[in-house]
Amino acid sequence: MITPQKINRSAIQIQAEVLSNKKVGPYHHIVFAVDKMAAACKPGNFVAISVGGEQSALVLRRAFAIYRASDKGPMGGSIELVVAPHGQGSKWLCAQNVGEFIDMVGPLGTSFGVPTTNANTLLIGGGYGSAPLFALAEVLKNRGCRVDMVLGASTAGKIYAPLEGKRSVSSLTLTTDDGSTGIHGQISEAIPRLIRENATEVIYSCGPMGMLSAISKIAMEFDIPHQCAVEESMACGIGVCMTCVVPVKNDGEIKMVRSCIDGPVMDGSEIIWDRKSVLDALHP
Amino acid sequence: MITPQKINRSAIQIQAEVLSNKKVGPYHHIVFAVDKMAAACKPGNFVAISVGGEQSALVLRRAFAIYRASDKGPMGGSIELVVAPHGQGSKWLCAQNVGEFIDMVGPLGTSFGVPTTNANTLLIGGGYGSAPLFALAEVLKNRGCRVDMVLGASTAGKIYAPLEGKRSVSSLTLTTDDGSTGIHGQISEAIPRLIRENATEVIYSCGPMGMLSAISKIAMEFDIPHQCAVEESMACGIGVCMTCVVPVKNDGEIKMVRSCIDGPVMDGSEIIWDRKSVLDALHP
Amino acid sequence: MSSLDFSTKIGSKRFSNPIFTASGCASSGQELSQFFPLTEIGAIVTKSIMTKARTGRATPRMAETPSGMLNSIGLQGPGIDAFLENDIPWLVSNSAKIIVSIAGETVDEYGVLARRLRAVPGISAVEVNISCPNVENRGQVFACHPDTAIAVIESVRRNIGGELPIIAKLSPDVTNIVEIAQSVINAGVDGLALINTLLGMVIDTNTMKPKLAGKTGGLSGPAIRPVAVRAIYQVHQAFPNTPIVGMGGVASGRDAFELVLAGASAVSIGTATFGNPTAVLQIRDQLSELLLEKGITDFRDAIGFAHRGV
Amino acid sequence: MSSLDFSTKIGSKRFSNPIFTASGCASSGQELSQFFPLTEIGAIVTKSIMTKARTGRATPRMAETPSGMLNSIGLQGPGIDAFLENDIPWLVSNSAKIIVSIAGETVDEYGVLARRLRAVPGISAVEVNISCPNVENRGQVFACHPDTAIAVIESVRRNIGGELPIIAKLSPDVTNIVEIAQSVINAGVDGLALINTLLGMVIDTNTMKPKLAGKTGGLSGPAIRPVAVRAIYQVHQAFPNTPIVGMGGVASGRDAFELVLAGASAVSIGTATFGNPTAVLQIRDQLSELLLEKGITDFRDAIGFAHRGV
Ligand SMILES: Cc1cc2nc3c(=O)[nH]c(=O)nc-3n(C[C@H](O)[C@H](O)[C@H](O)COP(=O)(O)OP(=O)(O)OC[C@H]3O[C@@H](n4cnc5c(N)ncnc54)[C@H](O)[C@@H]3O)c2cc1C
Ligand SMILES: Cc1cc2nc3c(=O)[nH]c(=O)nc-3n(C[C@H](O)[C@H](O)[C@H](O)COP(=O)(O)OP(=O)(O)OC[C@H]3O[C@@H](n4cnc5c(N)ncnc54)[C@H](O)[C@@H]3O)c2cc1C
Ligand SMILES: Cc1cc2nc3c(=O)[nH]c(=O)nc-3n(C[C@H](O)[C@H](O)[C@H](O)COP(=O)(O)O)c2cc1C
Ligand SMILES: Cc1cc2nc3c(=O)[nH]c(=O)nc-3n(C[C@H](O)[C@H](O)[C@H](O)COP(=O)(O)O)c2cc1C
Ligand code: FES
Ligand code: FES
Repeated sequence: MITPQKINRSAIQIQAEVLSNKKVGPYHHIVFAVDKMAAACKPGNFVAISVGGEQSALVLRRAFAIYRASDKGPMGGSIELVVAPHGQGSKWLCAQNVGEFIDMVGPLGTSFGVPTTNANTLLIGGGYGSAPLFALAEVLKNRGCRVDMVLGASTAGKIYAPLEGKRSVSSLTLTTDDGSTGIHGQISEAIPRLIRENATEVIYSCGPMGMLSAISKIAMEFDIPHQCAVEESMACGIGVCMTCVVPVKNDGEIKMVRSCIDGPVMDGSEIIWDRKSVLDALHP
Repeated sequence: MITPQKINRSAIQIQAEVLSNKKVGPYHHIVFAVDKMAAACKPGNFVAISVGGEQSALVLRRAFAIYRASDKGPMGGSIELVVAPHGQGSKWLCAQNVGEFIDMVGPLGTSFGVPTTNANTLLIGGGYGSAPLFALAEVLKNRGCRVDMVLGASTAGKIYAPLEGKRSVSSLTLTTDDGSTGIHGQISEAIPRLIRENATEVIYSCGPMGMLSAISKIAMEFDIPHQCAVEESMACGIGVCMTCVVPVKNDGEIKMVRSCIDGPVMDGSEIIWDRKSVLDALHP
Repeated sequence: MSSLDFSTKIGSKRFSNPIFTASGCASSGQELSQFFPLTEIGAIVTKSIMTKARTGRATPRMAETPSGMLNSIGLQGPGIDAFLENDIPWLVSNSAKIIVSIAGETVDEYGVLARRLRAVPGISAVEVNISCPNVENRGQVFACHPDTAIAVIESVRRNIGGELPIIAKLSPDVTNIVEIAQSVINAGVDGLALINTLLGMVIDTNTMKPKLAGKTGGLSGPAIRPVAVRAIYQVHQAFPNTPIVGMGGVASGRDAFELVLAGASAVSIGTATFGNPTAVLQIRDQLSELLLEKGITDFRDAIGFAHRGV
Repeated sequence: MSSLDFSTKIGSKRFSNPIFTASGCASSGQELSQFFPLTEIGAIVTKSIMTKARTGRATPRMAETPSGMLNSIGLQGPGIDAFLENDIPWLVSNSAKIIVSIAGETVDEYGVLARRLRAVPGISAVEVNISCPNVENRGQVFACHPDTAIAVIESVRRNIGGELPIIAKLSPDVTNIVEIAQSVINAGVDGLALINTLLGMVIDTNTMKPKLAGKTGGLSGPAIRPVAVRAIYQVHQAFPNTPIVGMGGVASGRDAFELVLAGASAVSIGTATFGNPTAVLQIRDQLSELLLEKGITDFRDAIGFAHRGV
């Protein structure tokens, strides 16, 4: 449990200047000047961004996982995001030019827990879900951990795996649903073999909920800790609205915890992945 | 009356590129590439523009009087507007950069009627209301009319009177409420003298409703025709919503006519300017 | 690409496609015909007509609101005589499908209007507007109470004769819209129009007074779409066999599809036309594309789909 | 610049400024205190609390809509025991002004909650939420009918004792909100909170099913502001002496001013906080600036100003 005083204790609200905005495959890699905010960002944290401009009919912020943060650079502290132009908000963000100022709140949420010993780790990312894993890989590598990474997507072009990101990784496996690159099939099919081969001791994952659920099952079978970054629709991002909840086990009952405060990084074994059992419990 | 078939018969909907956008005093002078639309534009017509972009919470178009239209030029047909950054919509428009495309419908509404003989005309504009008068002055001049112009505003900086606009004018009088330039006082105070001095036979006006009302009274006293371009809040601009109505005399009764179709240029002597009498008649 | 049967039915009448104009948002069609032939749309629903010519409210009559607008036109119009003399013949000569919207100040006036329409050729349905919020007192909003709603519909039914479908247009500003729907269905309507505008107000913070001359006005536009979807869903759930003309904030084919999935057999476009004169056509085309993308080749299969299966 | 008396009163209680949080949009204050000290705002209105801990609805619990959002949280919360044990002491230790919102499934539960609050020090008022649309059946929306609304308020009044002001929070989803206001005023409330969310629905056109797990949800945000202004105006017109806590789509000082001019003695900020964690402070500052611009030096002179004069 996170104690009340600790809620988002380093979150601030800033006007962040767009320093760079580049299309990388189907994604946009966007760099923001965030000054002091950068120093507080940990792998797994996210930022919440106002979208649509002044006349906007979009009243809610959008959450984006922090891809990288560097607290010093030629422009001061900066953070980088990987954004998929999906609906109205993300398309607007991807269309912002260098020099525009963006209203940003962060860093928010929990970050990935890092093992105290030099464990063998497996990092699993789906689509833009790979974003927060590269910064994590670096931290793990510096701690002396072995870092294996597996990235999957529906098709080759949708795997986000920049060259510089691969530096911290001992092995990188790719999977695609259509077989256009790497292993043909769902990411979860490749995992058991990787766990065995690399003697994985901790799993970290980020991606669509279906993928996280499948990984959780495997982690359970292998009895390995699994930290996953979930993605639920968030209205506020700061813990006040209760829309972003994820069902977790609580003495045989269901407890809904806020993924923006008690997440996005959560213990995969605590989450109740089976939607039907949740619905049955809530509406008997 | 305008017969049904003639309603906005030359109006089209286009994506107009911003060719230039310059701040001129408190206004923005904006030029749009409008191709064939330009040829149909007459002095007094207006265009209706979508504002706020794709995520916009602003659902209604904004009307702008056409300042100038030229049907041939290096970029094909173009029109020019003079926009006061006032509220959300106009501020958005003033912030658009060269190269952006703007959704525009036009030309809309009635245009200024031009005398068949070479009459002495007085053109009266308040604030950005001077915009449509310069194109009118040119037409009148070409017809052999004498064109006197009087422009007023609260203060010197708010008078829109570009150099090239003055070419077609025999005399130009300025008035300001604060006396910062020209005659000190309201525009209407200066008019009787000008009518007498220039033997004015027709008055054209465009500006705030209060000013038009005052001019109408003077025109009535001098028994001179007065064509004024009114400005009522418009939801559709094309005659389907009935929000933009202006009360006119109709056999001793009140008739509400649409200023977007039967206006904006209307016969000043037909309009019922006294708001109280309208309210009394409508809500007895 | 497979082809789509885009036709729909309200009562006994067939319409070539389900996208209509909304009453009061397309006048009597002439102004829009400058932008496209009226035969392109399913039907034109005319501005609610009253027995006599009517001046309407003083200005200001409108205020923009976030993703919407308020209006208080107050049913300005030429009256039924001039309407039948000028507007209907023009629409007929332009081969438009016509739904005539009527509004009265009393139950009897609705009857009078219905009687005037019974012998008029070229009309496909009558929409009975019992839900205009822009009247002098709320008591005139007949759709606010089952008994007054029934009285109006019975008066129309008695007078209209024949098989002209009657559509009752309801207000969302009620505690229980299903109850009102129930009452007018019992009184014999062939369809429902959902929803009219919500009663709203804007105060001008400069003058510190209500912005509209009529103080309150009707709220329309995308802002109210979730209320429209909810109302249509509730009523279709209760009365799946009563066709609904849905409306309220539709500005795209996606939006129209949302209302159809909730239970609308046709969708009227109001405020969107103010922002875009060709909105009805664009929405029609986007909707047909969406249907085909979903593998739906008969429009009627989509009506109320959100109620079915898991 | 002259100074402003920004204080306001609800019943017997004074608040240093009229900008409050809205129930359910600020939890119990701890999360917002990361961004500013809670003493900066007039009061924190806590998320409606029930007798027992409550899991709330399944997800998805929200959908963005044009200039608004739908939510169906289903009153998730820790229950009154844990609330009194953890949240109230924390708020008191942070010197926050507290208005506790309560919600029950039955009339008796409201009474039980009121009794639990009567002896708790540090509370400034009780807001009785009888208008949450996110309940299993509409019958539970006590604010939909005068008799159920009265029953709840009487139960609270009987149990709360003392002089803790009672504020009844009403729903705009009724045919006649003035009638409901009348009934709870007769039952002895000290103030009204207007408005709760409107019942709405969004259908996901990809899945072709309702987007929210609970199907319907409550519509909030700027989209509904004209409905809030209208409701506040109507009720203040009828009962000028009953203080109103206004809310519904306020996102700027201008918006807050609009509700005050309509008749609100205080303004709660809900959805705007989701878009901007410091919205309440910005709105407070913008409002005080606007008041001074207008030459208003006593906030209370602005309340209901749109009703006065010409
Ligand atoms: C913790 C977290 C981290 C995220 N990280 C990234 C990232 O690194 N890169 C990235 O491209 N996107 C990320 N997202 C998704 C992002 O927040 C937006 O939801 C997504 O860009 C779609 O928003 P939109 O405005 O384009 O689409 P719309 O369809 O306009 O969105 C409508 C509403 O639905 C919500 N929504 C839609 N899709 C999703 C989704 N998949 N998950 C959650 N809410 C959704 C939106 O937030 C919004 O409130 C993340 C979401 C969360 C919760
Ligand atoms: C026929 C006509 C010609 C016009 N010509 C010009 C012009 O040449 N240059 C120019 O700067 N403006 C002109 N206007 C005013 C312009 O249409 C906008 O109303 C103005 O720019 C304010 O809009 P906004 O979005 O900035 O303000 P907002 O306050 O956001 O507007 C809100 C709503 O109120 C309406 N509104 C606000 N002020 C006015 C006003 N003075 N008159 C009518 N409606 C108003 C808006 O159209 C909009 O619907 C003209 C208006 C009309 C009707
Ligand atoms: C300016 C205006 C005038 C309207 N006039 C009428 C009318 O005369 N009769 C009627 O039944 N509805 C009238 N309506 C309501 C619309 O037909 C429609 O029900 C409502 O606007 C919701 O749809 P929308 O959001 O697409 O506009 C009017 C709406 C507007 C905006
Ligand atoms: C996510 C969410 C949760 C809410 N929970 C409650 C609640 O528990 N009790 C209550 O009385 N109102 C609740 N409301 C309603 C708000 O307090 C407020 O009345 C409404 O949202 C309108 O204000 P707004 O537009 O500023 O959000 C909730 C609103 C939202 C958006
Ligand atoms: S997004 Fe609001 S509580 Fe998590
Ligand atoms: S603006 Fe719609 S009729 Fe004139």
